[in-house]
Amino acid sequence: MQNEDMVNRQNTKYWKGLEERENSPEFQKAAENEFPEPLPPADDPDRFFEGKMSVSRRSFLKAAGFSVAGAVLASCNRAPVEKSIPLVSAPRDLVAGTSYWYSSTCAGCQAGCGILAKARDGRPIKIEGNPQHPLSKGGICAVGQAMVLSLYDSRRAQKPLRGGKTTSWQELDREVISRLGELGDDVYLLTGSVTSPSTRAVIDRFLGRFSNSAHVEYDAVSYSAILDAHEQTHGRRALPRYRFDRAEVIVSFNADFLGTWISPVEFTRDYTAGRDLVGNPPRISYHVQLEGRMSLTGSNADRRIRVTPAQSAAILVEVAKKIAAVKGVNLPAVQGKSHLTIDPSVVDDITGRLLESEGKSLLLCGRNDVALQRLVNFVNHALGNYGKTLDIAYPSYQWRGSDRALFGLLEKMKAGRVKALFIAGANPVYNLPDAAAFAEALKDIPLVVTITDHQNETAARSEFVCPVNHPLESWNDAEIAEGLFGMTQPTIPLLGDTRTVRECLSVWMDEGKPDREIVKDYWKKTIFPRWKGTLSFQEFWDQAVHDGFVSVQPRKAPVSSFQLAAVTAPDEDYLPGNKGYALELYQKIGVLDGRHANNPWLQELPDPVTKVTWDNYVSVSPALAKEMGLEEGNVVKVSDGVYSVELPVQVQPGQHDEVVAIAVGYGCKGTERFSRLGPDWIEHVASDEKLLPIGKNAFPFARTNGAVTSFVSAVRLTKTGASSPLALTQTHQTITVPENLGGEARNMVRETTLDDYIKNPRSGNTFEHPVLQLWENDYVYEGHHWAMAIDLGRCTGCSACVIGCQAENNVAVVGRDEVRRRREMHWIRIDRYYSGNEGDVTVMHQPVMCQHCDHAPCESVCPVLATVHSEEGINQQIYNRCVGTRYCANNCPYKVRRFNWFDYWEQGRKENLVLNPDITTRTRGVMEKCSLCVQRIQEAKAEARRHGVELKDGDIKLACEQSCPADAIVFGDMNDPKSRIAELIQHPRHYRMLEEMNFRPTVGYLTKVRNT
Amino acid sequence: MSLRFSVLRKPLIHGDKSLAQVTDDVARPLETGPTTLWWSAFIISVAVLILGVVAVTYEIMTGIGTWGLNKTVGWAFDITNFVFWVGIGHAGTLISAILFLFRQRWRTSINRSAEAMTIFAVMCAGIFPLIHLGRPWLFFWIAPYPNLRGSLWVNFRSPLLWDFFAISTYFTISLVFWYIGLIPDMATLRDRATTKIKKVVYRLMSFGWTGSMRTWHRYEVVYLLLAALATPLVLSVHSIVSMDFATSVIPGWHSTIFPPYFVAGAVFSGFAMVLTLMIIARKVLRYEEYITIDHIEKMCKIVLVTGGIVALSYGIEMFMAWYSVNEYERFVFLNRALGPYAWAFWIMVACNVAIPQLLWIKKLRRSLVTVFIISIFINIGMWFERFVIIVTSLHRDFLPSSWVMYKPTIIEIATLAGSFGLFFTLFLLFARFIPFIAIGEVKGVLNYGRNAGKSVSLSTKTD
Amino acid sequence: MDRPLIIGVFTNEHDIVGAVKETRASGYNIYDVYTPYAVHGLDEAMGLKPSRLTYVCFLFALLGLATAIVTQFWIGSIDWPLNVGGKPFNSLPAYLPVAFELTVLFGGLGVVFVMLFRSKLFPGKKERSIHPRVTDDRFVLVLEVSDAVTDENIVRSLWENYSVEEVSRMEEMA
Amino acid sequence: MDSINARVVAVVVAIAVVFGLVIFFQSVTINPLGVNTGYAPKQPLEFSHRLHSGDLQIDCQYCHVGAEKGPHALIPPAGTCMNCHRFVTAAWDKVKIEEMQAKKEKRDIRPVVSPELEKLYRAVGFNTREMRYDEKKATGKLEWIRVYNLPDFVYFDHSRHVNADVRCQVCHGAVETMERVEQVSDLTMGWCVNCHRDVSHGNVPELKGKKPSISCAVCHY
Repeated sequence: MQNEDMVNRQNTKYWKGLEERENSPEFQKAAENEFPEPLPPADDPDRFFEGKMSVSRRSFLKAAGFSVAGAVLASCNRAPVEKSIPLVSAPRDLVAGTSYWYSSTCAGCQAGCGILAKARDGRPIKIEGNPQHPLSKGGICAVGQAMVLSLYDSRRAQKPLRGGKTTSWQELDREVISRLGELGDDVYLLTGSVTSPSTRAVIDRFLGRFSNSAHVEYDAVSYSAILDAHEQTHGRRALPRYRFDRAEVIVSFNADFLGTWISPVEFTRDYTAGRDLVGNPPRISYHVQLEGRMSLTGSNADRRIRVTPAQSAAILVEVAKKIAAVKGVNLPAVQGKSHLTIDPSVVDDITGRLLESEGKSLLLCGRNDVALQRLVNFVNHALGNYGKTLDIAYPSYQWRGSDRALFGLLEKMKAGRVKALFIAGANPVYNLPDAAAFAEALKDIPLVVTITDHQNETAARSEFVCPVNHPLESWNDAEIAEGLFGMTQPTIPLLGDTRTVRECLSVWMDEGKPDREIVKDYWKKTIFPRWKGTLSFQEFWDQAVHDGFVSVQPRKAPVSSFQLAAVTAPDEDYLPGNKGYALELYQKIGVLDGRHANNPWLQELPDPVTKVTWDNYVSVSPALAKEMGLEEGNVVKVSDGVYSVELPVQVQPGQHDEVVAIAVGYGCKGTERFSRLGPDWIEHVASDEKLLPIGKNAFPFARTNGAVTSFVSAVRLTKTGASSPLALTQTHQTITVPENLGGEARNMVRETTLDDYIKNPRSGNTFEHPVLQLWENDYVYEGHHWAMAIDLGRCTGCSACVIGCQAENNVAVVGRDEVRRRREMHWIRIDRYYSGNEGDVTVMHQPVMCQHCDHAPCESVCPVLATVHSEEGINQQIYNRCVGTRYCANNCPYKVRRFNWFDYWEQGRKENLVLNPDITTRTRGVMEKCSLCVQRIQEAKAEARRHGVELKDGDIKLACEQSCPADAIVFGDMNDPKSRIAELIQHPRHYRMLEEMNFRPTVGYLTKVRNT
Repeated sequence: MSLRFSVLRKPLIHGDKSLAQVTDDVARPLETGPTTLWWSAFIISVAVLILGVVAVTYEIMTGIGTWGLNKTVGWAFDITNFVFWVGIGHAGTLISAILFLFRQRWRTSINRSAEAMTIFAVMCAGIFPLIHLGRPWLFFWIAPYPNLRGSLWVNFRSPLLWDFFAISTYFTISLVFWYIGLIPDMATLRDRATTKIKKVVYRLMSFGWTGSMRTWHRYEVVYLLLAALATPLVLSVHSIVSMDFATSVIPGWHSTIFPPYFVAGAVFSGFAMVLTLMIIARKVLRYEEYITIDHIEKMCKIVLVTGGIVALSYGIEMFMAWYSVNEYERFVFLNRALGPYAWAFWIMVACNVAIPQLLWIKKLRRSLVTVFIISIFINIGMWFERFVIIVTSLHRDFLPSSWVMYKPTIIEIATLAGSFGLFFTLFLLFARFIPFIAIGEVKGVLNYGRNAGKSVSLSTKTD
Repeated sequence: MDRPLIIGVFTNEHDIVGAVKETRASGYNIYDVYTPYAVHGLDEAMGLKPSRLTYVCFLFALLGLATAIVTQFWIGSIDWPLNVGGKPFNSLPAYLPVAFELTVLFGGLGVVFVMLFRSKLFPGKKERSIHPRVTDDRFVLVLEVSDAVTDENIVRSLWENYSVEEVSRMEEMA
Repeated sequence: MDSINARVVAVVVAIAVVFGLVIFFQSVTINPLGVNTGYAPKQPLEFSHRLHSGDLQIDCQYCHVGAEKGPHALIPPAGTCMNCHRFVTAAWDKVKIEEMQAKKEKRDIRPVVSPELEKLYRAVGFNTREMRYDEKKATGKLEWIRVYNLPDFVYFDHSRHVNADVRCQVCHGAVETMERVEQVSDLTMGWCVNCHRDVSHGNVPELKGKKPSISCAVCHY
């Protein structure tokens, strides 16, 4: 471990943990004072941010000289009397107004990426990736970064409920314990995948006290089939650990591994590590994606083949057959007639590529179908990929759900054989395929306890509701992969009257230990002994808390030899001949399976491919839209015969003509509060007149055969005649202008093929144009000259940077109606362009933020000097000087300036606690834009000066750069010849947008190279 | 002044007016009570003005978001209206200054009202840059004044700052020019005043004018100087307004042809508005003998000439876009003609290029109804010209990812309507309280083209 | 106004021009002429010298120009040079519009104010009415009673050639 | 008469317009004359900087901690006062007089507590009779009035200045001579910028060689 490096990093301070300080009376005092009064509960559905802060709380913040979110910009007529009430005794070692970093583990999904939480004056305000973490390696996705906002969600469950009424923990505990005592057995615990080993231990102890008890884990969007398939072919029910960095050929059937599949940050890091043309030696993998809808992963593929679910199954079968034939393996179960309905050369090509790179290839399938997954296992096995590009002997524990167990539990419930059901971290009433049956069965269970963060559908049907801590308030741990444990530490005292699952169960067992002690004890007993080091347990623990993870000796799991007999042909279901359209359910990158539906940052995050915010919708191919006479926004009814929803249509180039796609995770209870979100004015349009939740629930379209849940279904579409315009952030989809207006392609995005690139590194980037200069001498930047380069070859479009920037720079959420009016505020956007015909399209993702032109057109037009250049080449925007002519935005060729059309900020919202106090919140009527995180530059310079050292390349990481899982963004001083940025500027792939115009942007791009 | 050739010329003022008649005729509307027609027009105008005031108040209270603008189209109705009104405001000063320098004596019948129109139009125009600010209460930051910010000045490179100077100078000089012309007439009214209040007010406004020739002598020099100053000024104002666009980098805006193109357009639209107003006013105020059909025809000719320049500019813009081989420039013009806002472009072409060609026909030029209709079309067309330039250039610029559509909100439409309400309210008040025709100047040209046999006869003197 | 005045009222511009010429030719000093509009040729007939207001205007315009240019250069390069769009701190072309506008503004306002000052015109000034119809349709020639002109009758005959409507003597101005 | 009336009207109108404008600007903008130099509010207890900082020469940062490490120079927690005032309850001469008095009256020395310090003790719950903390009685409240207020759109970092060897007195004046602290700098942008300029130009001898920037984004972001 590089602890020294970490400690020495100038602008980050890692805390060993809160405990030392927590134990001091001063800190206890401070902690109590932090929230001296309970925040009022939220009950007004029309308002979304509402927890009003009491006066005493504000005074408290002022007390330590805290600037409360810098929210008030103007309108101080007479300077008000500012009072300061210092603490009676201040916490030691805490410098007000400076940031402290705590390492922890992300709980945005089960992938367990390492994070650093930046706490300022006692409250976490930013989450970043932990660069030391072996899996995520400093990357972090949009969801992970948005977790900090959900901490301050005013609608988060705060108090235990009984029958819908607030109760106390004592009463709830008493009642639950006595009821459990009466019921005796048939106690079940239903959870999502539990990655925390200490929690699992407590669960085991808890359930061990009852006969006929079981812990059922399921994931709403399930990976059960992969686990089941490995159980059958390798004798071990686990997820293999995929190593995309080692794969030279990647063949993915519907697996959106760069977007939402299993562990997208880890996979993006590894995937882009395998596609590095700047590194030495340069390398690039070959990636084929076969899919029906256009996924983020498909949009990055070197070759993308549009297939229906049935076709993809058929192709997979043919690939398996061919490889079996080449390898001389007899696969009787998959012999027989080919169901292939597309050009067989596809199969030959895939097979050929795979066989060329035996042991360095990777075949994936995103379908939750055991038979398909067994075929995948077979192919990977036959190619010798196990142990190389994927590993089942040292598996991953990120997802553990079992659909079979879930349906078993449902059967027991229906049969009345469940007396007590505890539901934690799951919302089955919302996300089960047969949720209605589950809800019905729930009624007959004598004791239902839900442990939840929000008053969701399931909680509404439970007698007891236990509010759960936010991960940033909790101690926790996670077993992410074999030998790798993540550590979660609290970064703020509890905001509500909440407990972790572990704590609840422990109390109900009457173990009476604080949560941290439970975790610590578990680590002492179970993990510390596996660690081959010389530290004492306390030192080991301290180091784990400090690092946020610990790697111990991995234990090789017993894996059986490959069970060829288990490999069978896929279900008939997938084979051609289905009627209607194939519906593919998928997760959007923001709200995932609905668990983040309460997070407005993620709701407003444009989908990386469709660029739609605040909605789910029916994606159809352009040909299908034409055939049905549909235009974008037209509402269609989608029905599978049992369940139907009405949703607007989104026309998706590159989608298969027989496939429609709907995202799950929408229509959740609680999201009604967003329907009127945004400035209220005369033409404001609510997302739904009846103030219904955002989007529609698509989980009921999932089907189950009792063993696994399938997220593919057959549906019919009917036009309704209604229309509901989508909130899009990009409406022109191509880099070419319309055919009747010239049809030429513009050169803002540049790409080339690998072959051309090898012949000429400047290929695709040869645009030359004489640049004319009106005046002789340019401004000379003597000190630093900040610049940025974005490698389009690495950028996958995952949008982590968008949220990173939003969190860092207090970017306002504007709501669906404002986005629909094209007024989103994101300082960084990711432009997505299609090229090719509408059917088979290739996709480019291009992050665009302020380009910080040295000849900035915006600057010369501002009448009041509200935007001028700094001595270090930054295009500064001075909010308090801006009068709001919007001339700069008009004159910006990149359209990166964002205007505050309304007052988007409201004082007194609990959510405002997430604001970065270093940055002002902009009032209405002023322009804003990317500042190159100038606060970070200033802070780094001050920090260097405080230590009397020179600023080094890499000391300053901008919010977008830091979060990028693909490491596509590089920032630095281009006056420093040894810096990475100076090197990249010299790279033959480097170009600048519109360079012929002589704007001299300091933000540049590197040509994308496709391996075709 | 060569009156002896005047037999070859037609009189400028019909009806063989005597000096006193002129005074009576012009003063009549001010001295009689307002007519029902005036009242109804006034009430409608004020109602529309109030609508506009409500809209603007709402906008300032709530935010610019109440307009249909977005991240790509940062200006639309606001600056369209601004340029439109500034354009309208060009005819008055042109008539009073340039035609004065060119010794076009027929200008005397219309210069007062045209100048008033200019001032009101510039007032309407000036409101838009003010209310289009995100923080209009800080508008004074655009003025360079010493301050406590280390003296943070303003950006003298910004065309908006030039605008600030140009518009305020233009307004000031126009107002002064107009008022200087008004002083003798105010004295006339003062001397005719029958009520005490009128007497007080007109005395206040007439600056103690006595008609002394010594004053007239200086007055004439100042008038000439102001005309000489206002002539380049009037050309500079719209040139500078055009630089808001021309100095930018946006294709469709960034064009060196803009200054003359805008000035011609401004004169074109200004005269159209003058025609619209005069055709009504001469009828309602019974000034047919002062604002004669010859006046109308002459103005039509100016409209024809400036319209021709405008049409030529459209053509040259298109040609240069093609000739430049600049893909962005070409695209913008194709997009104007064939893109989603093609309807606006074709309205513009129809109204500004096609319809005014009818004025080649003398019969139509001298037909009040046709001229009135054509002038309305030109007004509409010139509004759309600015809309086309602003919105179609912005809505699809360099990066296709940022392309958007713009749609006005009711607040914007109400604001536009309100500006017309303000304009007509002011104009109606002007027609009620201030001599519509420059009495002193008309008297000076009364003899022009008169028959030598008349009593107010020719002098044998030549000068 | 200490001395009494002799007033001749005419009804058209030719008469007044003629009368003025004649009166001056007869060696009388004309006190002033009052007309409803600026009668061309009358200033020459009265022998008024060309006004120096043109120079005033020029000086004011020059002042405006200098103010604008000096201010802009001083601000741009001395007081607070700022890097605006990478452009040179001083660029004359960018300064021209403001310079031009200030030239016109100073010139125009300056000359108007000087004219008003010289002519002693200001808002609300009480006018000295020589004849109630002088702002309507009468042209009034005014002589000061002096050694040469002691009586209105001296000039009456002179003026009757020009159809003088009325000749009177006024002790002092109203 | 008439013209006099007119003049009166004109004057009244002019005054009304000016007055209206003043009201307008006052109500919608930051007071353009919002310079609070000389602001010396009465504090909850009469703390004398002259005594502590001047006579006793206590370092500024003993109480106002954090100024060299972070953006804020904190108003000290009452605990900092108690470091000394646990022992020092009144002025030395007062204590001496009581001692003599007690000696004279042949009684036990009564604790002498200055009425100002009494406020401090109430806040922290310090029982002066027994000289120990009684935390239950702590009111915790000493509402100090901030003297130096900057608007939120300015980012000011004490540590950057302290580490650049700018003495506290440069901005805060001779606090060690002030009985009650008074704002001496006007805190306008011009004041900031001109100091930065002066230092850059080498006009401030003690800070020669430093080059503080006057780029906007040094303070505004």
